[in-house]
Amino acid sequence: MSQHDHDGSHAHSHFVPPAKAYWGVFGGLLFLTVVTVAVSRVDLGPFNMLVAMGVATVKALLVGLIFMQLRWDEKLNGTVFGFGLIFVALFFIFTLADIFSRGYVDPVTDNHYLARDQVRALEKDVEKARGGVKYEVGRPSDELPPNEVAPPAPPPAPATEGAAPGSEGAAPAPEGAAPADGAAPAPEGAAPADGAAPAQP
Amino acid sequence: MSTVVRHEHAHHFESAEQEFSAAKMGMWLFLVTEILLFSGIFVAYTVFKNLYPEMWSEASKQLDWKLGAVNTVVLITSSFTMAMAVRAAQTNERGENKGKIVGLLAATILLAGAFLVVKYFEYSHKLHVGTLPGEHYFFPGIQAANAHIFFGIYFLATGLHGIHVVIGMSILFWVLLRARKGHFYNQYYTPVELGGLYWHLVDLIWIYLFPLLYLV
Amino acid sequence: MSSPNGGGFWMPPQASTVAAEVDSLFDFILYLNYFFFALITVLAIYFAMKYRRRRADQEAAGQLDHSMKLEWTWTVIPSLFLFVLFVWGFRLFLDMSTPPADALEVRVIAKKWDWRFEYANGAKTYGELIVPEKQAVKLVMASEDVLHSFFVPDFRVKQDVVPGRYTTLWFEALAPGTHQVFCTEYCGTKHSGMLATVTVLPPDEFKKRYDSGFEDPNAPKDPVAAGQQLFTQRGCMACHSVDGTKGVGPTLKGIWDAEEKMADGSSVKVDDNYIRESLMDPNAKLVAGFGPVMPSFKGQLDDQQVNDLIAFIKSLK
Amino acid sequence: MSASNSDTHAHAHGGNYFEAARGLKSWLITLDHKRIGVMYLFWVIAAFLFGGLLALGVRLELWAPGETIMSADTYNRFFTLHGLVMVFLFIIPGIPAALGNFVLPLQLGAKDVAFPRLNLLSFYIYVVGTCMALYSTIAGGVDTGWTFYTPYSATTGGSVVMMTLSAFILGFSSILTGLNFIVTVHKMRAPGMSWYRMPLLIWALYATSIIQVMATPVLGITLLLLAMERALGIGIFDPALGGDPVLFQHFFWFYSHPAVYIMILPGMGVVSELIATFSRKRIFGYRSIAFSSLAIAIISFLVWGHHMFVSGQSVYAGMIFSFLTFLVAIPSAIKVFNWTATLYQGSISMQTPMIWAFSFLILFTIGGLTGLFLGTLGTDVHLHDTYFVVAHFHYVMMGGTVMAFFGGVHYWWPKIFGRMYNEALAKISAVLVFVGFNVTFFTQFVLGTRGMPRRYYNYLPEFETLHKVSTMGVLIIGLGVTIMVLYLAKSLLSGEKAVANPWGAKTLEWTHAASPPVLHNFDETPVVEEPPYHYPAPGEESRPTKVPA
Repeated sequence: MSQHDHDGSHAHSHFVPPAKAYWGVFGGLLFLTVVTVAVSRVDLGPFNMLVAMGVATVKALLVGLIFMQLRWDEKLNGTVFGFGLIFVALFFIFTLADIFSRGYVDPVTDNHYLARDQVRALEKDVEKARGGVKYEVGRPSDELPPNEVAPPAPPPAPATEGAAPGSEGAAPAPEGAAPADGAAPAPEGAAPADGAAPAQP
Repeated sequence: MSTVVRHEHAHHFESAEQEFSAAKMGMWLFLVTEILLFSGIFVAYTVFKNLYPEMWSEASKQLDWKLGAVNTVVLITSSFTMAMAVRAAQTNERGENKGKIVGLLAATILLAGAFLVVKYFEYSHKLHVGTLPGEHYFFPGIQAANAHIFFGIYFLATGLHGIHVVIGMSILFWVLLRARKGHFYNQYYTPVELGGLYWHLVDLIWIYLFPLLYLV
Repeated sequence: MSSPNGGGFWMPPQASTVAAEVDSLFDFILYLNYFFFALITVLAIYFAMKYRRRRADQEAAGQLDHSMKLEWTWTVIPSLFLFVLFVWGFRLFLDMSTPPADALEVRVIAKKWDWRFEYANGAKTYGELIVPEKQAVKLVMASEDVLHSFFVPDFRVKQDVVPGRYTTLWFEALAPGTHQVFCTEYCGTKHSGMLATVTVLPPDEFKKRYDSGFEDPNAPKDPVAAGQQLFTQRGCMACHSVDGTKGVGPTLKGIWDAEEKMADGSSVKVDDNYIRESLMDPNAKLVAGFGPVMPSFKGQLDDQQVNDLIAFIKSLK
Repeated sequence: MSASNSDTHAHAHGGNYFEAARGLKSWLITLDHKRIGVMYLFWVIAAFLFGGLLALGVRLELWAPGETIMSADTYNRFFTLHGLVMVFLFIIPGIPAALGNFVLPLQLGAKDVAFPRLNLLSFYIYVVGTCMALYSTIAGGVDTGWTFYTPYSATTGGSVVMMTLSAFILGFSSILTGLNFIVTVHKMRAPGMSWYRMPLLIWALYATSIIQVMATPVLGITLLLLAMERALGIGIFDPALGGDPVLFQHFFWFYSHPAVYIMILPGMGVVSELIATFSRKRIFGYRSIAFSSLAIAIISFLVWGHHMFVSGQSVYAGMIFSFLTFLVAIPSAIKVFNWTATLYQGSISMQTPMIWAFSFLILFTIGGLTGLFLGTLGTDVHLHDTYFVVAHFHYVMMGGTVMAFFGGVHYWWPKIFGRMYNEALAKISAVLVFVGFNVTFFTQFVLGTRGMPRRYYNYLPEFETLHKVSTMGVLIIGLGVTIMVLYLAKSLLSGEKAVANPWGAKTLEWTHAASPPVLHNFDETPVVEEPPYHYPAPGEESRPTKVPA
């Protein structure tokens, strides 16, 4: 912690980086922008996002360390910035920890299924059971049937069309196609299956 | 040879050095709050990109990545001219660099203006085509449901960033006026440096926004 | 509220399998609280009296200002207690959020200010969940508008009902009885009126009523009385009054055959078609001065029930 | 000591900061942290009284089931406004901005905070935010609860957008105060004052400022998103448009849980000062209290999910948050044990500030302990969103922060205004508030465990007697607070003059500054040679404190 000094001297002992450093960073940033665009052309699957973020972080470090003179500055300002990034990371980690672990606990085997892979598996099964009719599970659905999907029994009761007030499709209309056993039906989801845009008010 | 206006440090500081390091730390704390402000949008982006993966890439294709790239280059250049302006102030002994400072600041502000002009074209194109947030969305071209969420986040992110560009321009204009009066020299250049830090942050945020929105 | 057993000064009666363990965990924390509270308060008051400042210039009797041994003990011991709480709490929570495979599934639909229960055989009950005793019941819940929360104090279970997705809750009632259901997530004007009851029946009686689709045996045959029962059961009285006072919706007193002025300036004579249409598509013709907040009852009222309601409205002079 | 020429303050040798400049204009454009602190103090107390009246309205309505004095909608607006006023207008700016602004530079031996202009800007942002909040109350009112949960807040009527923008603006006032304090503590300590010679109030305010700076921006973006939700319908939080309401709860509680530590940490700082001063004893475990403040500040960012155990959050996220919640309970427990240990072998005088400190100690202990029920997953399912939660957070916020705030006001009153108050009346009002508080809120614990849900306008007859008892308690609190306001007002007008160090305290604002202090706080910058709260051990002679005339 910088104890303020008593000499009250007016000289700023700050190191002034050479102009060459700025030109170098400027060139580096332009080059990396080209790299970012080029890499985004190549489809690397999930790695696309990783690489894009990696390149952006390198650019950010260049700007931060040299343009913003963090490298030659008091260590305190760097730690302040670091703390800020730590708290941003906390925000990301815990929120996504919840969003992605919203699978369900399978009653029989008591182990936990992540929502993502289960949704894809279910959609294929239901489509197969329905003879190819496209089926899309609604938004962050919570309860999903366990692995085997019984062919949807003909809806015993008239498919209750619980149309909601206000914008259409708010109510998940409980599909008659609920698999018979204990698990909850795949929710129709708020947006109707046909993916139409929300009704214009 | 224009002279330089001597700077007197404020009464409650012991020395100019203490005043300078306090101002700098204060600025860095403020930059952290800006980053946390934008972090909310980045978390929303990540959540909805993973909830609607197909819609996300489909909607992102509606954005013109070339304009995005141009804007990135514009902002990087303005960040460069800003850094050079700060350097000019730091090495300004008796006012000989004043012209350079004013010129570089003016260049930065002009580049910022160019960024906003490009943004204006992008927005007006979207208004025309219909890729707008929420209830105003009427673009027929996307099959996936809820594409309006992508454009909601797009307009939020670039809109908030745009507002910060405008704020940055007005700060730099104020710094430019003071530079013309010869306030900045190697013993006192705090406003130029703090304006520079703010501007570099605005560029930093765009460096992340560009790949996330345009190239996904 | 017939209560088989359990409950005491703090807790309501224990009416579900999980209630007993929740109460024992609660009691464990309670005794922990009594102990630590007594420790702090007695020590503080004792020190305050023993070391009372008698003379104005009296200095402290000692300046002990740290002791690692003491500080470690009062860090480690509470941490152990806390870890026990965490493990016990989490194990219990896992049981409470994992419905057994053979649970009877009932779908719960919450909407602004009342509950609807739909059973596997398509039977529907309003404001009353009927379940068999000693069998796990799994509620699959969804909301039609805003957040609600299904809370049965006697069963110690609660789960928010989130629109746009399903959340689940399960319990197993110990003995026949009726238990109060509350909505515990703020949902607007009648949040405090959004009540329901859980009726636990012996298995055979439940079977009989379940197969009969829960027709209320002593349902009034006369249309006006049946209409009135529907009027209260389906939550119409939450917004429409019958005594002339203006509520969230227009009053229905003397509305039959009257000319109602619509929001768009036109006026409509209140007759069968207008009431049927307002039930099925409420936003079609809005009465002037009222918002489009009425939920639609399409698919929830069969023709007989609509006629009963109309008969009841006719009787409101 | 020559005031530098570019300084706008009139130089006044010998006169205190009241006499340094006269007239309304000198108050409106003051850059003096003491005047800004005083202005905040009056606004914050006014906000507390307004919030208290709202609470009285809520309790009177709950006197009996059914409609007692207001309709359901009015009741919903009453409890929402009670929440918003108490949280954003009273308890968050309360100790940091009102007492902190006045005391922090004095305790650090500095002439002012690092950025006086930002300090004044922070005050005016607070004023604008307050006016917007009051305007939105008149222009349609808000009935969403102070938590603004979507989709209700996104679809209901009333001026929700205006209220969210006022909370958004009030957030900046909090950020600026936090930013100012962090830089002041780092850069402007008196010579000789190392980090371990700082008073514990400064540690607490420093930890609070970290939370203010790091958490409040997320509240800003959350409220901005909510405003966009209502204005453009972007559908991030509204499930009808494809959003996820639980995501809003994540956003909201990421700020709001650290915010409850913004509320309690300054209170802990004040209590550390009071207990040390009124037992004339070195604080027990100075470093463990200081580090537990920082620990609370950091860990408070990891635990917000315990507000959402039954909200549809996943089982595993619930587990993580429950474990971390117990982690944050430990530093608070350490502090309480240290305060109690400080009383050992002290010379304890039960003057008014100490009575408030004792009621803090007792009530905060209950508040903290009852938090264990809500942190444990098993019991939280039953107790969530019932009156048990209402009682818990009132025990921590009112039993904790408000008691500490009143203790601080009475402790620094002579230093701020240079006048003493009527000790007998002060003791009576403190006891009345303590008794009234317990009558009001202990009954709510019982209501909660028996299943009485929160935010209920109408309730079942079986809960009536407890509600009646709780409402009577509020009247006792009201009486206590009225007496306090009266004798404090009288003390302003005709209280007897206060000496520089009436309590024999060891911190700089008492030992080196007059009551009320001069414009630049100290005649010459104090030099710190001894550790904090360095009361003499038996046999040691006590060092005479150098106090200006």
